[in-house]
Amino acid sequence: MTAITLVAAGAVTGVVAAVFGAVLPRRLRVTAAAVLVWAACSFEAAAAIHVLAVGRPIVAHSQGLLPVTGADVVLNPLGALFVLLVVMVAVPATMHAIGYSRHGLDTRTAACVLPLFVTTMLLVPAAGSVATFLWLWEIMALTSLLLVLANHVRREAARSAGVWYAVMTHLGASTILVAFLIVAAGADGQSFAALAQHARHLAPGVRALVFMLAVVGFGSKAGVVPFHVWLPKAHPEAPSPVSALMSGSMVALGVYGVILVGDVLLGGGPAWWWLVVLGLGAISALFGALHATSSTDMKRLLAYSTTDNVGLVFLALGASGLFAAAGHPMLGALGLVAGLVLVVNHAAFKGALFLSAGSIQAATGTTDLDQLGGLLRRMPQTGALFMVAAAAICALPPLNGFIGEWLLFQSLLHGAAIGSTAGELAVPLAVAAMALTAGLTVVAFVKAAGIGLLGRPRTKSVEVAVEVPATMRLAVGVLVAACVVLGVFPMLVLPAIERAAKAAQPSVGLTPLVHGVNVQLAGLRGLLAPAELTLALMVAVAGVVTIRRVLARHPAPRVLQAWGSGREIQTARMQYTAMSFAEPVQRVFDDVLRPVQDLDVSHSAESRYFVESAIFHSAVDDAIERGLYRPVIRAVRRWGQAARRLQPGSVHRYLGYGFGALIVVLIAVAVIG
Amino acid sequence: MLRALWGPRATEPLARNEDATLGPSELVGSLQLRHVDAGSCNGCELELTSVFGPVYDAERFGARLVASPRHADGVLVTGPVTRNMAVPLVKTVDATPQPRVVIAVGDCACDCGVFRGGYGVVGAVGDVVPVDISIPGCPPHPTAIIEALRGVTRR
Amino acid sequence: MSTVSHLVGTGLVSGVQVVAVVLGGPVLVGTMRKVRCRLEGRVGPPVLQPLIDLRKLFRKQRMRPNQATWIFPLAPVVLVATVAVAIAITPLVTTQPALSSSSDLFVLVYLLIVGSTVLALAGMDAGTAFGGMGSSRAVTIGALAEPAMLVTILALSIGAHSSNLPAIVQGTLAHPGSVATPQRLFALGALVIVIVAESGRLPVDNPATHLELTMIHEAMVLEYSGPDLALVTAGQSMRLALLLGIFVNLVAPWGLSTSTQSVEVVVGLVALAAKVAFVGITLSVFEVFTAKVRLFRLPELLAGAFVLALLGVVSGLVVR
Amino acid sequence: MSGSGYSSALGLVASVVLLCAVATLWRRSLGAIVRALAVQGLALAGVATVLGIHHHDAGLLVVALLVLTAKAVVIPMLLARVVRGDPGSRETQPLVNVPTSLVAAGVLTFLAFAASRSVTSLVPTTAGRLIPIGLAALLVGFFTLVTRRKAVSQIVGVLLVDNGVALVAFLATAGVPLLVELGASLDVLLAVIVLQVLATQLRSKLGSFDLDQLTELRD
Repeated sequence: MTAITLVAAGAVTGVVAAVFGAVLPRRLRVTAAAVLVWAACSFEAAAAIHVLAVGRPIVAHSQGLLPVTGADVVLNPLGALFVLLVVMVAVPATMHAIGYSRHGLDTRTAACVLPLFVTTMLLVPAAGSVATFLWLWEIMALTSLLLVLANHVRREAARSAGVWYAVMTHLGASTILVAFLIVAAGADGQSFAALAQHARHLAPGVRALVFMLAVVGFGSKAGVVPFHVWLPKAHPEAPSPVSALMSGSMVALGVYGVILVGDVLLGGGPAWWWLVVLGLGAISALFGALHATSSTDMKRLLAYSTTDNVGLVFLALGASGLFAAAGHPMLGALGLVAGLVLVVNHAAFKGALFLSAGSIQAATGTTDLDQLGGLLRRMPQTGALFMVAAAAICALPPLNGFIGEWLLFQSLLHGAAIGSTAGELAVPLAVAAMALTAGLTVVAFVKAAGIGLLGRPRTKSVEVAVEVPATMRLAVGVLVAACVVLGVFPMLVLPAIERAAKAAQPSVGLTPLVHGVNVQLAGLRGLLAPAELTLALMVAVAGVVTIRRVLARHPAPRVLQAWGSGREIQTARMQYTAMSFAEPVQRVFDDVLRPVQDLDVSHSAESRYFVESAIFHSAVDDAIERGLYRPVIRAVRRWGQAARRLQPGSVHRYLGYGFGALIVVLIAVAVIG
Repeated sequence: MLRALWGPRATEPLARNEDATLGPSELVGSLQLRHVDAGSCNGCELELTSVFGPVYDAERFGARLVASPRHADGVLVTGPVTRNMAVPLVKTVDATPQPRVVIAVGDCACDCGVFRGGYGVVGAVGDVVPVDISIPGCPPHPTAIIEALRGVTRR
Repeated sequence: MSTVSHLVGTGLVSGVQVVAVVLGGPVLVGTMRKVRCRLEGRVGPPVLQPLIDLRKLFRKQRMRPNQATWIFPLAPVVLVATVAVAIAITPLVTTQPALSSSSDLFVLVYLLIVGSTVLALAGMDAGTAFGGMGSSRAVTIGALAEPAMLVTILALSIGAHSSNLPAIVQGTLAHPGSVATPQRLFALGALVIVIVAESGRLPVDNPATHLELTMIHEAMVLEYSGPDLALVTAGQSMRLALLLGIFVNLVAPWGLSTSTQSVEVVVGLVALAAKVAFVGITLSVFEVFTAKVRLFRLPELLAGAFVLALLGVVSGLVVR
Repeated sequence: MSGSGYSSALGLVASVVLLCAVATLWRRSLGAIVRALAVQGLALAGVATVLGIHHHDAGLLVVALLVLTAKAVVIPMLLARVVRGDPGSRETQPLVNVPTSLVAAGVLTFLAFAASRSVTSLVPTTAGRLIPIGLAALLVGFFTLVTRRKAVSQIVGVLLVDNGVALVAFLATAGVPLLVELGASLDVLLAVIVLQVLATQLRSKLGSFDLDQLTELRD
């Protein structure tokens, strides 16, 4: 059975899954759809692995499949990597969906659309022509929109989130369309290969325009500042498996789009393009991290941290292009590899985090950190998995996040002295942004884990929470296992990632990494031995535990109430809240976050020196949304009002408009002629 | 500055009477203390301050004040135990890991002193928690307190 | 030298380093306390007091708050273990410790971050008010210190074209002049501030405070007792000693052994002890004359460190 | 002296000049700010000395001596007297808070580096490559002048700019026209004296010398 049939089989299975999801009774539909999605995923994964193994792309064309243009399939190693990434998230997410289904996923629509969403995401990287790509892209956008709206009946917020997402994603899609059309205009045929051929002869200005349009369009899908506004609205409202899919894989496809246009179609560009990308990335990373630290809803926090991670990826892409433009293709390749590693890592731990947030929601009915607490005792496995995933996103060794940060830092470090002023100035600032982002990420996730999972439960519903069904735990466990494996044995996947990077930048002769057990930069001094490091850490932990056991006179601890400075009672309300935990960061960065705080104190009747009750409220809303989007929306509203005045409904007025238009046209003709 | 490092010190040398050995053997050489004011008139507090001040400098004998009873080996209790402080005192002593010593500082702590029979007074420290070492005096002289502490640290 | 014997040698040296720092860290802290007391005109506790305290703590009862989870007993272990690994792979007495190929400044920094992160989680595990307060402050300061730290690493690494610490140190040994370059001096200036912030010394954090509201590190560990507390304090002192060790070997790597021969290792040990002691005494003298900075003045301090590091990078680009 | 020694020494003193400029943004107490200025003058004299020794140029050494007396001794002493006038005076509320100013200083340094790339290519000498540092010191000084409120710190800002100019001049043309430099220092000296008188009078009138209070003199 040839590779292309695998791709086709995957697609067909996906559609079948959708049909089953639509027709089967409520009890079965999600499970059946999920199982079929796994089948589809395994088909596509097989095709992708084949491509990565042989290194040659799968190419096929079917006239009948799409009207007019026909469908082109070109699955090159780069696309294959992203297919595998989608598979890595989709399988656990659908597995989690089985247990999660009663939270809005077992409706006919949802059960039908979810498989379609996954299938389109599996196929987007395999699209070989503009038409095919845009078709799939649009279906992906539509299906994801429907899934975001899954709970719109119960939740008002879901509706507004849906509107925001719809607008952003379609603005993005239209810019992408324009970008492609500009290139396709003079090209023979609309396959990406033809476009790449033609793009070489385009004028620099046009190329730049195309690239910037693509960055805006795909950036809006990837959630880069200032196009990130839909993430913190959509993710909290969408069902958690959908959030995991959107944040883990759909966002990654936005990155894929940037690489596709920037490297594959346009074949790189001048330094300033990449400085723009790098700047966008740095700003997104910082902005996302800052808002993640000050969000009090777990899924909102995760959404902002998605912006932060994507920002780091863009930072890596920008650095890569910068170094390539400065005449260091090896460093460019290294940067690209770092970027791709960051994408893969993000898919692993962000998927795990969103899914475990979903488990917590299923168990307690909320994701508001200030209502959670003490969950690690009540949901030990989910809690432990969340802890590991949080450690991974904090880039703590020996987990996968650390590998990504290390590669990024190495590529920046060796790019620091490339001799181009732009690079030499950009690199230190990039390192600073990366570092501050990493630090703030630690704050955000120590908050999420500490407030949400540790300490005392803050509400009754949390107190009685119990562990979720095995499938949901297994789903999270798979992704967490991926985090660990990618962290300890990164060379299992790094060669494949290198091959993908090579497909994007074919000009690079050698590979940036020396193959072996350790992560070693080729031709540069930089080596990381994650396996040895892990071993050393394990030995050290074992050693310390034995030392404690041997030296301690009383090994068994005495369990008693926490030390409350001799207080008679201690309640959960005495604990730090998510808001108070983030307060120092908020105060340091209040110029950026601008928290809205108000304190109303009601004094007692007898004397104003006695306080009856004091209510403190603090909220951090998105400065970019407030400053950039709200005014636009208001303006549009005003235009709408103005336009209404033109339509009083009198026939004569309308005829008058027509007449006026005719006169104008005639004058224009007269002037031109 | 070098003069400050090697020059004369404000601390007075103190002779130790060797036969005074109090408290468990684990605490020899190192005694972390948590101070609880159970309702004192702050006379004893003043003496305690000077005990850990430069002149008497109990730190040179291995005694040190700490922030949490979890970190402490001994509880220094001053004053008679008032009603409000009874429970906190019990909790503090209970929160101090074994082996530990409870040291009653001053007459009030030993036997309520002038406050005996006061309406707000539960009783002496010994009536609320088991006391290992009592230091009489109103207030006790710093040397007396230090002698007791050295009895525990054997320094 | 055959690979096996080389492995054994490096392993042994790393063991020596770990033991030296485990025992030396408390002594360093004791020395710093002694100096402080002397400057205050008092006798002060003996230099070995911290070691005596540790011995006593191991003999005492362990206590665990009833709300706590497995994080609570795990945190001290992880803290000490990560610091120990960092010590083992750092060129403290020799330029060839075990795993020296991956003893990367970046790795070292993140190993230390692991310890502090787990400790911050443990601070919130008991569900008390002060624990959360300490954790919040600790992670905030960590986040603010990180840019300065990584840019410092960048400034130190550009010269050697690698962030591998042995490479940097050997470079310094080869060209002693490189210490006096402005880039190195700026970076080291930044590093001092970062070290003070990371090891919780004045003016960032007052390790001797008794008032919970002024605490940062202490507030996180209020719940620990007995052996666990011993591990936490040991971890803190090891961390301080390690950071100062890295610092002195970046400033003046002389005396550092370039092999794993026993004689050179002994020389290296003595040199390290002398250098670290000197820096530690200077630090504590400085501490006597400084007050703790308000929590919300800390950004100024750390921003200063950050700018120093940036200037280091720039002057590195200018002065070639 | 030897090439590498010369270049590193020159780089060192030059970067001390920049460091002092940054220190004026970092510290709040006016006394410390003035001390930073003094150290900067010292470093500037050091630059002149190093250049003089390297080029065996006695004139430069004389300039170094003059710079030392004017910028490292006389002017700081005058300013220190003004500060001593009201002890404990601090730059309490700068227009831009300290962390932001420090980050701004970093950015300004980068700007100077980027802007003077062309110049440095024109002057390929060791000294020429250090011009960015001088430019950065100048910019940071200007930033101090703009964002600080107290009269003293503004005077210091003026002097920082002057020192920056001097440093750039030294580095660009190893061996400045003596008179130019002297003239600059002298009129600044005059300015300082005038301002000191002003400041002293202001203090006697208004109690303190926060320049924003000058706006109240209108009516």
